[in-house]
Amino acid sequence: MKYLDEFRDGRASQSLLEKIRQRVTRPWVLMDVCGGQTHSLVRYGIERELAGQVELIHGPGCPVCVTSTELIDFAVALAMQPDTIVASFGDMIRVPGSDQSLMQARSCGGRLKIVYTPIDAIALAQRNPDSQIVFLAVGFETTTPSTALAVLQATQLGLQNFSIVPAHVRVLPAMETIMQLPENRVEGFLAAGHVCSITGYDVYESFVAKHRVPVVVTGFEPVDLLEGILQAVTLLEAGKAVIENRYSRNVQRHGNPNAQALIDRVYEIDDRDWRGFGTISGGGYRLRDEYAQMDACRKFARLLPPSARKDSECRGADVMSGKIKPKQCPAFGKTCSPESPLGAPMVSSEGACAAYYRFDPITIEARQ
Amino acid sequence: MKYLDEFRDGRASQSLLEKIRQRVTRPWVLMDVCGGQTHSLVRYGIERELAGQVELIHGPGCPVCVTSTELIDFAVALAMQPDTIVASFGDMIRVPGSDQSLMQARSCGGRLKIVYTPIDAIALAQRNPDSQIVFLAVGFETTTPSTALAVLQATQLGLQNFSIVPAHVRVLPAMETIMQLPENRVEGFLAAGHVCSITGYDVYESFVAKHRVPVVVTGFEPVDLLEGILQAVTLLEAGKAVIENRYSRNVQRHGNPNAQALIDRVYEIDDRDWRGFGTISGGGYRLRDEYAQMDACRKFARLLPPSARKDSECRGADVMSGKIKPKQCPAFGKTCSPESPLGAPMVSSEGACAAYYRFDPITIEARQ
Amino acid sequence: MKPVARGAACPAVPVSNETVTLSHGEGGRAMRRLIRDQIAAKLGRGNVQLHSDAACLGRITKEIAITTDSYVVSPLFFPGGDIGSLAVHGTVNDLAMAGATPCYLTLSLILEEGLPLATLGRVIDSVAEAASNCDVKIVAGDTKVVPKGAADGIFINTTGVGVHSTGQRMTASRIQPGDALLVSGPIARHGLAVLAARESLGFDPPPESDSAPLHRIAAELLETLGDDLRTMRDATRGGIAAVMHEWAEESANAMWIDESQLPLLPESRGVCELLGLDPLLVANEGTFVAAIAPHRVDDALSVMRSHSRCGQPAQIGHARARELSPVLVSRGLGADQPLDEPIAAMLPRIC
Amino acid sequence: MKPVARGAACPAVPVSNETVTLSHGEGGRAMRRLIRDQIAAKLGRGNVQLHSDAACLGRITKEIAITTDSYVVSPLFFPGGDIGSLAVHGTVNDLAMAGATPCYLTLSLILEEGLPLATLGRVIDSVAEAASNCDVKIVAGDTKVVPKGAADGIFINTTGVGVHSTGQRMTASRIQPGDALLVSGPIARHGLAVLAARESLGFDPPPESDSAPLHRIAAELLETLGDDLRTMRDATRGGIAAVMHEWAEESANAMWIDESQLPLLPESRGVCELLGLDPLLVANEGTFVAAIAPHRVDDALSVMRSHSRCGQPAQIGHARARELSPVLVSRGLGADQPLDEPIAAMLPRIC
Amino acid sequence: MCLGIPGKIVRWINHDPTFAKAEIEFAGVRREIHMACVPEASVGDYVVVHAGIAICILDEAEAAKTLADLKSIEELSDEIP
Amino acid sequence: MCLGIPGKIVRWINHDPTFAKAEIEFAGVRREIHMACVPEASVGDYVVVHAGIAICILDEAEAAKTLADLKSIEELSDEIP
Ligand code: SF4
Ligand code: SF4
Ligand SMILES: [Mg+2]
Ligand SMILES: [Mg+2]
Ligand SMILES: [Mg+2]
Ligand SMILES: [Mg+2]
Ligand SMILES: [Mg+2]
Ligand SMILES: [Mg+2]
Ligand SMILES: [Mg+2]
Ligand SMILES: [Mg+2]
Ligand SMILES: [Mg+2]
Ligand SMILES: [Mg+2]
Repeated sequence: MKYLDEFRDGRASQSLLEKIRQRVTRPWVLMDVCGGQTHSLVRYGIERELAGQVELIHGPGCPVCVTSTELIDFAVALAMQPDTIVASFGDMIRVPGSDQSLMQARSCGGRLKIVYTPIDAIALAQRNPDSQIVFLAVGFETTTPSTALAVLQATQLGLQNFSIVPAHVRVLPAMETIMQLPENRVEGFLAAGHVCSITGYDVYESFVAKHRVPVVVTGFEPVDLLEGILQAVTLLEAGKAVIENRYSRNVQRHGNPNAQALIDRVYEIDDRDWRGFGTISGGGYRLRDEYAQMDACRKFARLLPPSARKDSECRGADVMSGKIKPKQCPAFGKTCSPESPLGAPMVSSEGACAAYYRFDPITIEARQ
Repeated sequence: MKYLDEFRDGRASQSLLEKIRQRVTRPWVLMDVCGGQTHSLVRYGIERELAGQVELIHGPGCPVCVTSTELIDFAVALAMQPDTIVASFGDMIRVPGSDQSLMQARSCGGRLKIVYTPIDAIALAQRNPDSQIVFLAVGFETTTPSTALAVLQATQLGLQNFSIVPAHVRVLPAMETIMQLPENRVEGFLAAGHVCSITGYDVYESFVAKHRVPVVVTGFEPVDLLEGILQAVTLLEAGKAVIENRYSRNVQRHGNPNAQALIDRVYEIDDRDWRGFGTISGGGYRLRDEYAQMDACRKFARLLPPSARKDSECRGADVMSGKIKPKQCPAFGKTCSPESPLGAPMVSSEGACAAYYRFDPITIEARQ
Repeated sequence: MKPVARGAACPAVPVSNETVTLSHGEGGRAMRRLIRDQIAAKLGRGNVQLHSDAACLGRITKEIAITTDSYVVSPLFFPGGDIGSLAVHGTVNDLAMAGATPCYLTLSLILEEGLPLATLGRVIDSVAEAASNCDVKIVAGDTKVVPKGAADGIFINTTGVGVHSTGQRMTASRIQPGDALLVSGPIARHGLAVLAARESLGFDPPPESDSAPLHRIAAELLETLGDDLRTMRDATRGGIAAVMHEWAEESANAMWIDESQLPLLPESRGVCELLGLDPLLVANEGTFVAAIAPHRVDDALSVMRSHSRCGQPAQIGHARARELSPVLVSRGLGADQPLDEPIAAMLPRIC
Repeated sequence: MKPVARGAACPAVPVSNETVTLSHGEGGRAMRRLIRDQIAAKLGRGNVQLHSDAACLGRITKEIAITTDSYVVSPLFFPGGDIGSLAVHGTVNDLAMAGATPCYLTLSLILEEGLPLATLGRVIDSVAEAASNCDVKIVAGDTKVVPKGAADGIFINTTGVGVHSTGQRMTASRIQPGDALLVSGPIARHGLAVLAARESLGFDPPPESDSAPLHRIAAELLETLGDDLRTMRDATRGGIAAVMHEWAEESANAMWIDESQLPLLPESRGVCELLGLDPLLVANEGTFVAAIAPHRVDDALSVMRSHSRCGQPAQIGHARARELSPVLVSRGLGADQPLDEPIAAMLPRIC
Repeated sequence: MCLGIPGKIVRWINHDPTFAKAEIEFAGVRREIHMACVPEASVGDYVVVHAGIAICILDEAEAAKTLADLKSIEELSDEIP
Repeated sequence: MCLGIPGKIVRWINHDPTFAKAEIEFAGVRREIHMACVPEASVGDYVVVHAGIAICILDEAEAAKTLADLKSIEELSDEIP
């Protein structure tokens, strides 16, 4: 496929790997912020190839992983309501809440429909006029325009039986949180390419200025990732804390103004509880008051759980803030596996724990 | 089983048959009013045994058969409502409405629960607090106390999700209607034994006086039926138009006062549309206003069909009023069979058409 | 996921470890483990051949009989049996009734998402026990998982392979006028047990199924009676009435039944009367009808009596030359009455 | 009942004559007619033996293979096939992959109340056509009806009986390091076709299933390669990945796959990328993997190519001595990566 | 519509006017039956049960009388063949 | 959370601001994609699709530049073995 295959080319990747190795004079610590990047880094073995030269820490890059237990519990409660159908991306359905995941709720009779796009949930609402359709709107800025569009379409269509659980999160405040951890070791960031397609990268300017770390906008294919890493270590070796765009085919400095306008029309920035991190100031979006009737949290407020218990054994927060690697979690591969996850990072195909469980050879061999 | 087997005894039946044959000097026309009696008369071959001496006409004796198409359609509409479960005796579920029977509604996703007693529908309502349970309350006076009891229990339990479709019918006004048909040939009645267990038989006094026909209270087993027929022909031969009770083990002159009080507390007499007959004055019961909240016809009034179409080919009314025998209906055994009934009398196991279809040898042989 | 469920949402299905999930049907690790731990381990080594596409039965020198049945009973457990033992007995009995010795079964499961693994375990234990009682080996299997609401707990298909020890073919076409019709024990037990359990009809004692294997009694009858045993049939769905209609059609004779001779337990009688059911139409799962030469009635009844399972075997009628009705019942009054085939679902009724 | 439905309640299921009802499963007249008119008539005379408990296959002199599978696909019809042809191909293929010649099938149906008879008819027609294409006879059947909501339209079980023409046993334990791993055609087609049809994913052209019988190609491969054909497996649930894991376990070797060699139609590629699916994990129904002696790769590929169904056969890897990971994938960059077994249900995802 | 089956009262469960229940035996099996219409019935009595409630107490003396009458009819018919 | 796949615009279906859609080709298959965020895109353009909507137009000139740079790195690395 054009614009995919070229960026998976093995020979180009090898050259970039060599170039990175040549350039590095001491081990550097980089954080990737998007789970899609984590996935590729592990899947293609890039992390192992650079061991000793670039340590890759996987940030809170998976919106599935950071969605709060309360919201999962809320979605589960909605699914169990008669005449309510929860629509969700496939990614979310195995994420554990306090007691159940959406998939388990379905196995108890709850109603759940997996959709490819939030817009499909609109069609679902039209086909089921007697049911309430609630879309679980998770995702970074990349996904936010699609759910904003769904809200706008539902409004224009006058749908009374459609609403969303607004659970979108924003990347930059999370990076800010990471930098403020006392034990933070991150020296440079690979900024999430598709988030930047929406937001642009000028938004990182004050961040870079404040924390004096380089930020490189990076894509998702192995060649893209290696380009990003190469650029980051080049900047680090040169002692430069600037923003660079190494995903220029899909990212403009100011991002996509249409997408931004769409978000802005439907959502406003709000504080948000990140699973494992606690409340992050400006860490997410809420629906504007004029779309209150589309807000499942208001429409079905009585089902909102008072407060969810914390994950007891799961060290997902430590994993996502780079304090530990998944394999350092005592539960990893023992009581926690993709078949029976204790925490969200083991569920999502982007979650750092799941990525290690699937693609890390040592891990795979250990459980044979 | 005590009090059943004795009344199925072959030898006693043979003696009674002989006695009837001896007593008859010319053919007499008797009507049985309860479908249970029709069933036994055909099942045990009594009708054939008496051919030429006593002609047995099967009256509108099956409440299943006379329940109006509108009420079936209403029950179907209720079953198709989300969160509504229609509870019904097994007998009702295959009776055709305008478009569908309850069984067909279920096969389209409607919810239907078959119960042995109306009281079981109370338990169903308690187990399903989020669903509306609607009991389809059909039956003669025999069955009316059981549904009255259900209404009282639901009231005392404070159930908000229980109601009934009041569809009970009364036997005497139907007998009155039969007698007023210009083509009426009935010379004597076998009164329905279990109806009389409730109502007593003094209620027939003015009927007998007015129409000058004998009425014999009759049971359901072959011996009971033959006793009733013997008594009826004895009275006819003697030219006496009186009431006799040949089901004395289960019927008292004044009936069961507790059961009558139960009916009276919950229901009042009302006109009712009998399928195939039109409206019969005083032909049924309605719920008293104080139980209005238990009346599905008021609670779900919006679902009541405006008016149902008439059965086009079915000559059920003629069958039930004794004008024709089932086999004289052009549809009988051709386009109408228990597997694919055109009218209610072919569905119920008590319906006259079904009884002939199942037990009449000529009929069975014709379709091999 | 927490190992212990809290909250009230779904106490029956607390954690994914304890229920069947769609993942168990996806062909991966979860499925391999389910089959290994929950199925193969219980069925015993040497039974199911797990990882190949087909099992090899080697060479079989005798004539081969094959039969298949799916079991969809609800509830899964009922007094006197469960879907697991039923799936073994039903298929074993179909082979036995054809005069074959049951040898091998295949076992194919359709599981509904959310089924407790403990329930699956009980069912498989029951399959294993019944198969071992019947001396049949389970040689191949399959497991599918369907989404919640797309099945009813568990459906089981068993396909049975047996061998004919003698060349005798037991078809209903061999029935001749005058042949005696025998039933091996009290009728209507299975159908009533399942109906009462499913609809919670509250009978005490609850009616109990007659589910049982029939291969031993069938083999002994065949050996004792030889050609005088015309045919046998387990009277499952549709009960005795359905078998009589099939035999009438296949033999072109009439089947005549004396209602007063039908063996019926008192509790079955009570339930049938109360619910308005005709026991001739109610299913059996360990009770069969045999058509035999009339002079062998005593021999046949004594074989039936010697198998403890079969209390109250009885002659219930005989075959006749066909006039008009294919099946006739004497109800002790006047002429015989024709008996119609079962038509609709068996339901409690008040009419 | 009116012969024509009016009103809007349920346009799909207007009258009982046109849908399956519970009565069709009660063992009586409705059931006999359904089986006679809708099933036996379509399958052709001499196939299903309707009224006996078990069918007689006579004597079979060769070694016998048996396999069973239940088919629960939703939707029932999908581009490239339907549940009927699938139920024949799947079981025929399991026999073929074991090196056996498919001869007989049993056919057991579980029907959901309300199923249009026309749908049943289409499915049975498809079974009949596929069976005739595969030269297999359907010898025994069973039909159950379950209440609305207790099944998903139709479930089918087929159990297949075949014979081994040669004594050769094709087990994965015969795979040796160095053996070539071949795939018979483009992968992932069936799983994508069903997913796209079920979820109405709106692809144009809609992905098409590869459902097809494999007995002829399997027989020719076996004949051509003899002992050099180590084993074959149709890569159904869990796709190529599941087969590789099973073979690794059974042979105690490692399976190595070169991702760049996987044959994949462009449309499958597009769908997999868009939905985030790994084609190695997606089901096939007419595509298989073969392990063969390395010097016979060209012979094997030329047999595969000669069967028109198999566009794009390819060597996708080879067996290796096992070190740590049972299955390895080369993704063209640095060291080989381990390939995990399929875990969860295949779902469209955005992460 | 009047399937009514005689059964024998084994024990009273409760006498609440609306919720009255007793255990009734039918051949070899028992079931709880609603008794609101026959509050005066005693253990050992037969009642006729329809749709789960007892609709009347069976009058055993009347039954015996009917059966005796029957006997005489039978004897009569035996005499006149 | 950012599976974004490049596809080529085959034709516009409608240009309504909220309901804009185009047919996009991904390898051998096409799908309708929501276009509200890229109303200015033209047939033949590549867009990146995420969760059923196009999130940006792919800048083919930039892609070519990146690939050219890559080529030079590769050549460089070929020289220094
Ligand atoms: S391995 Fe499991 S328990 Fe440990 S951090 Fe990851 S998801 Fe949480
Ligand atoms: S045979 Fe059928 S159509 Fe004719 S009167 Fe009876 S129920 Fe109606
Ligand atoms: Mg719900
Ligand atoms: Mg309903
Ligand atoms: Mg069978
Ligand atoms: Mg069977
Ligand atoms: Mg059988
Ligand atoms: Mg299988
Ligand atoms: Mg198989
Ligand atoms: Mg298979
Ligand atoms: Mg296979
Ligand atoms: Mg069968």
